[in-house]
Amino acid sequence: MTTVQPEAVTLAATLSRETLRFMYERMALIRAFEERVKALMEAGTPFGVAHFYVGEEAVAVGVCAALRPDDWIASTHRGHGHCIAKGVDVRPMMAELYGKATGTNRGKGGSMHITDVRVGMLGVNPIVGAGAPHAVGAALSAKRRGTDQVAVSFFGDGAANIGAVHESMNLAAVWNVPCIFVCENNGYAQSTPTEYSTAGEIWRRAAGYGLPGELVDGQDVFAVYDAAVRAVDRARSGGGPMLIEARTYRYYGHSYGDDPHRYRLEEEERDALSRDCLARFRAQVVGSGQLSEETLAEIDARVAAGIDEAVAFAEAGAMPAPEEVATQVFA
Amino acid sequence: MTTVQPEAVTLAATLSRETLRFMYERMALIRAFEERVKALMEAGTPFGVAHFYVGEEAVAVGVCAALRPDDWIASTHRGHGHCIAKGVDVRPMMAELYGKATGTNRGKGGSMHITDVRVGMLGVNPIVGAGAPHAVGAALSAKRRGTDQVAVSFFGDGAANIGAVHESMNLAAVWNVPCIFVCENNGYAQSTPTEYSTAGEIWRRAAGYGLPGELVDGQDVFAVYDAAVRAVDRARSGGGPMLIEARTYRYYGHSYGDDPHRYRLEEEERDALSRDCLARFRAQVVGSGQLSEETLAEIDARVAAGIDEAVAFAEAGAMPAPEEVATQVFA
Amino acid sequence: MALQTSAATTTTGAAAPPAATGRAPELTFSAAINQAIREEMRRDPTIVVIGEDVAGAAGRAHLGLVDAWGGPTRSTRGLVLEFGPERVLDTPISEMGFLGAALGAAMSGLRPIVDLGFVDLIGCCYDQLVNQAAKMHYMMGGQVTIPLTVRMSYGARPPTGQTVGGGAAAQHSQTLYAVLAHVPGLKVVAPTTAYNAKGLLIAAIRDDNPVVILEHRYLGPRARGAVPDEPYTLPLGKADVVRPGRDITLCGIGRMTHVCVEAAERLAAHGLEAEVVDVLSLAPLDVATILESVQHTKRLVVVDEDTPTCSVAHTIAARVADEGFDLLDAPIKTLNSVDAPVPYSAALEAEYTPTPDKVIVAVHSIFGM
Amino acid sequence: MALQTSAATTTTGAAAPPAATGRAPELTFSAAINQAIREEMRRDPTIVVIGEDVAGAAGRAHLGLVDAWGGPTRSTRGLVLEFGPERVLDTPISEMGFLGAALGAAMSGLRPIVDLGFVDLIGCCYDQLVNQAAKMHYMMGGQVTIPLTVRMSYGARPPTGQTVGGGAAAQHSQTLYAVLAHVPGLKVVAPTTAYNAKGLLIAAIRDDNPVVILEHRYLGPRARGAVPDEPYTLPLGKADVVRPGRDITLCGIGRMTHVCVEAAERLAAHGLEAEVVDVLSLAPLDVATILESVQHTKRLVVVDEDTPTCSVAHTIAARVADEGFDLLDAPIKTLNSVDAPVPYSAALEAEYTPTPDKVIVAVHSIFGM
Ligand SMILES: Cc1ncc(C[n+]2csc(CCOP(=O)(O)OP(=O)(O)O)c2C)c(N)n1
Ligand SMILES: Cc1ncc(C[n+]2csc(CCOP(=O)(O)OP(=O)(O)O)c2C)c(N)n1
Ligand SMILES: [Mg+2]
Ligand SMILES: [Mg+2]
Repeated sequence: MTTVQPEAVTLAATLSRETLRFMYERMALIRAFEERVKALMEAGTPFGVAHFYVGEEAVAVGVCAALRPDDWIASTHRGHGHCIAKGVDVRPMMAELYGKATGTNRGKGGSMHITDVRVGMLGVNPIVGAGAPHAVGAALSAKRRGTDQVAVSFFGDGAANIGAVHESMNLAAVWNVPCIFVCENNGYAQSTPTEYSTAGEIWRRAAGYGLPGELVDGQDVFAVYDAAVRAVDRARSGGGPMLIEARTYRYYGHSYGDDPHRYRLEEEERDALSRDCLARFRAQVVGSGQLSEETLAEIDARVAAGIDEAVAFAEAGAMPAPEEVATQVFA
Repeated sequence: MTTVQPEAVTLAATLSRETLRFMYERMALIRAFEERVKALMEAGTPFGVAHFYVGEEAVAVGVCAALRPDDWIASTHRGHGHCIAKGVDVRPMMAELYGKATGTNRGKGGSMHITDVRVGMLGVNPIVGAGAPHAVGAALSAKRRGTDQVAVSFFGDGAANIGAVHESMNLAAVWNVPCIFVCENNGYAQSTPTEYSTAGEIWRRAAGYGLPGELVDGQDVFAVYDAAVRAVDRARSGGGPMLIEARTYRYYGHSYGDDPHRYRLEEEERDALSRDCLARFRAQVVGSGQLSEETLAEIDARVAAGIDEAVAFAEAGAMPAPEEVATQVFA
Repeated sequence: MALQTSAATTTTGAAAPPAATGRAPELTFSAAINQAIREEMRRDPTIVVIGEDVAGAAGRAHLGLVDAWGGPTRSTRGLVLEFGPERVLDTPISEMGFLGAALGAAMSGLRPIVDLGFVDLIGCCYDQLVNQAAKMHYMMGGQVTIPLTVRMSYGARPPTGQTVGGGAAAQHSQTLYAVLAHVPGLKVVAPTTAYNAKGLLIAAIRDDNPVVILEHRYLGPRARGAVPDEPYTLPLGKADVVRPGRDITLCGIGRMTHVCVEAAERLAAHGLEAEVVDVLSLAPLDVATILESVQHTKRLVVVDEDTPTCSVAHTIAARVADEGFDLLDAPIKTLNSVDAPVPYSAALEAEYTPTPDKVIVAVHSIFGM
Repeated sequence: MALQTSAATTTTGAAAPPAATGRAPELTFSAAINQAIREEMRRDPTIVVIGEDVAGAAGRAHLGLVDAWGGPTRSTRGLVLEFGPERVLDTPISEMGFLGAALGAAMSGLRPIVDLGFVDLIGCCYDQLVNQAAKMHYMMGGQVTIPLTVRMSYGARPPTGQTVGGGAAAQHSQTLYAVLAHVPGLKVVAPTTAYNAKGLLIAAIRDDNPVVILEHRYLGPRARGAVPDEPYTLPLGKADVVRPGRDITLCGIGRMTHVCVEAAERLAAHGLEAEVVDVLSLAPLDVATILESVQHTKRLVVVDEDTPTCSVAHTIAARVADEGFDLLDAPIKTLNSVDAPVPYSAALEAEYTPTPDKVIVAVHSIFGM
């Protein structure tokens, strides 16, 4: 039941300008958000632990472009990209990093716990693999309540080795719930190369659960989108779960402060950069005449303004009152 | 890298009489031990929780016949068969069920924890899947200490769905340690049929870890032995782990007192009985003239005497002194 | 023996439902659990039951095989016949997966009841309980509620008088409630009678927080008592004075409450009137009711089936040694199970848990007897 | 601030090695851990180190990439260079798998040291710790020993004075030692200085039982002190009086010992002499040393970074409220972190853990000040 990567589709040509603009804007927003966070940290802003998604934008955006606002996603520790792709407002996101009461989580969660259930974002989750069962549960909820929502579990190549992810795939298959598993294989779990930690290929594990598995180029938003659309259609119409492995790359270290050159070669990084998702997108849509340079520049400007606004919003917010340390333990 | 069940081998013809006698005696001993335990329980002997292996004897014996005394096995909750196949003395085993100080575990463990490390038996283990990592660790120990011991992890079809087993297979593959995974697929986890709980086929999961997987008829001790010999040879010579799925059947309920007719049909049971491992063995070796009816009868008599002796040994033993409740918490 | 005595006690004692006297049918603890779930599932279509073999024979209805198991304590038996396999969901053996899925479902519109079988199995899903379910509401700044109920059986056997054989041993007899009660964000209750089992379980189901219900595996089939047919709730977070007394307070948790009641009855025969407080809610802990009792008894013994270090008994003692120090006339005694794994052998298991005898010895030591 | 003071204290205080005065080099806590492992690995070829990225860049030596990480606290950095990847074993992200494998290896001839990274991750391998490693020796009737050491970092940040930002939040800042100390069969220690970190870790490695070493993630890189070059052990199961005093006993656990020392110094400036006991071993617990101290101080405050319910602080209080009741002149105070998950925001995290100020308030309340 497994299929290898489908022949390249010239999907871009069939997409509406609206979809293309959405893809570009969301990818650009993720990158701009994180570049700003990184710059702020470099300038000494004492944000807590943060993991950057830069380089992997096409995965989150390709998948979320195939979802409806009322669909669910469950994320990983590297969650900014998933949040933005699913539509979380960058202002309270930024405020959350500042630990402000105006943050998505009232400052209680930080980068590793950003959540916005109103847009179907069930939580950034820094316990590796822990989000996968949540997506299965959300999919079960959709099925049981008779809606046609679907749920997506994002997880890393490292997470593919933890029991919770394996149990989740089997459980989703057994219950036949509309859950799509998206493995973001960026080649590393911290400093551990995927080829060391993961015996066998991840997408092939789907066969063990009787599920279709598919490998896509995670640097190509169209390839991701194409696979996601098919998986979502299938799940939404009762066809059950599937696994997509997207090969991608993180440009920076595992988390802020980590030097990746201790475990990977610069030529590998250069190679990944040469397949940058934003650059490829730009070249493709401008080349085909679907979006103009001006349109992209407009979007870039809007994105930059949005980030400025997010920082201003975050800085203007108040820190939570000290008493809040003990509130909301119970509902 | 996965292979389906190899063409039937006429392996029996090539085996020494000693091996054949070993196989028969161990299978018969397992069955006699459990039939006696069952009879004792029916007569009111208040043993604690016990899970019967009757029907599955060919798996434990086929595998353990391929092992050396200094090889390791890690067992499940359904462990009597593994213990006896690996050479644990039935006298202290029986005494353990009686809760006597003369038991394998000084009465502290009972059926669900029988252990005898002197014969490489690392423990019956009633937390589903928990023994699998122990086998990986024993295999790591062998590799690190430079011995050529191997380790076997027995686990059930139900256990195939728990994370610990999946993590163990991947870890064994990554470390390339001499660990053999033997899934005893008896069709059920408690009352849950395998076809419900296990999406996909278990032996095919090996491919996801880059391991060979093989399906064998677990009612045929020769088929099991054949696969085990090849797996053990491979592991012993540094070839790494593999997965064997043995299709088998438990004749009784999940544990003493469970009525299996609530979840399975009598015709299915009759069908399994028609492939009984002991009857098949007998027919085959007598038919081929390798062992005579007399030899088998002799073995049967020795087995029966051994069980009588085990009961006598157990009954003669003293209960542990009350103080022992608090001893051996720390070494 | 403790149980027979105390089962009778709880039918007629302070814990019995005032409304139910004489009229409510007698049920076992397990049957009361079953009734609570059934009634709530009728009321609220978002309730689902999740666990291994909670129905049984999954996928075999076409062969006439259905309702084969009913969970490890058989307390979900029959539910699948009324509510179908879409609401009584059998799972593969994947505790981390299905508990996490129940949590995900609780975040997105369902109200799941998970049957974990044995408290011993929290080892296989502790992350989803401790790091996920318990923390979600706080960590997400209040955006989500977690209406999740998790049922677990716990406990070793009381002394059986057996001269051979044994019980369920180290991995299927634990109490372990300390490692649940420790966690901020989890409510943890240990009902003691059929009556309060039903009332606390319904309260747990309706609560918007994760609630763990610990059901003693020995009480389940044996503790019987009057249980009104209609749904009712008992407050989470409240202890119960099940026997009044002036001389000493005995604080019991779970099955130990029955042990305390038996000890109290035997002490009464010798003129010593012990008040028995049934802790019921381990988190939050109702220290006020305990302090109130100590205020007039001035003496306290806490009896807990869990092992001692970092136990609920120690927390009760510590709270009273701080907030109630000036009330006390004597050292606070805590009685726990032996600080060891649960042994298999009947001879050893008999020594393992606190008994009425041991409670009486502790009480006597306080009175210098 | 607490730390700077106490780092100084521990270099010169009672916890410093008598033999080492003036001569032993100064190391950080993490460097002392590294040295302990290195020296033991030289001595005993059966010792292996197991964990995620304990070496780093696994399998890339041929590219000149090796020793890329050194574990989550960098305390295994460099070991792979000396001992190679056969003894410093990187693992996939599979806590249940590799902790269980370490246990299996411990049962069959190796002496593994597992680096779990964060105590928060016990949720992913609790079964192998609680049901397996802790119980093996007992459950198997003494046939096996389990020479297994498991290292974990724990703890939230002390107040930083930050006006924005935050820390590592609810799932990477926990203390959780209660849920380890609770379990019979596990030894649990929380070193507080570079000196005792090395001595306790070597003792743990040589011990034939599973031992959990809890390393405060804030002390690791910051607590510095004299550490003799040669291997030495400190006894598991012993507390340490790190500051003598006559008026009150402050019992500290882990980083809280430093908080107690700072509080004691500030109290001394006002004429109140607090004795500080560093608990060090959470299981087994050295109640004798605490009782000895209370015998002359008659007052006790226990300070614990873990959340209160079922905490080690409560166990200490309960033991003293029983065994030392007659010694006491005042209620026993326990100070824990807030009974909530660890918040991210610096503004909230500052309120979360006990501080010297809070200790002083508790002491004052005892003296009616
Ligand atoms: C269960 C668990 N184990 C270990 C960690 C520490 N850790 C955090 S992120 C990470 C690497 C995750 O790798 P991967 O899944 O590939 O995601 P990526 O970081 O590459 O996006 C590790 C080991 C953790 N947070 N949770
Ligand atoms: C982790 C865990 N989950 C659940 C149980 C309860 N339980 C004991 S045996 C069993 C079924 C095991 O099925 P399988 O692995 O197929 O082995 P079999 O009993 O068929 O030999 C279950 C669910 C347990 N002991 N441990
Ligand atoms: Mg990765
Ligand atoms: Mg089975």
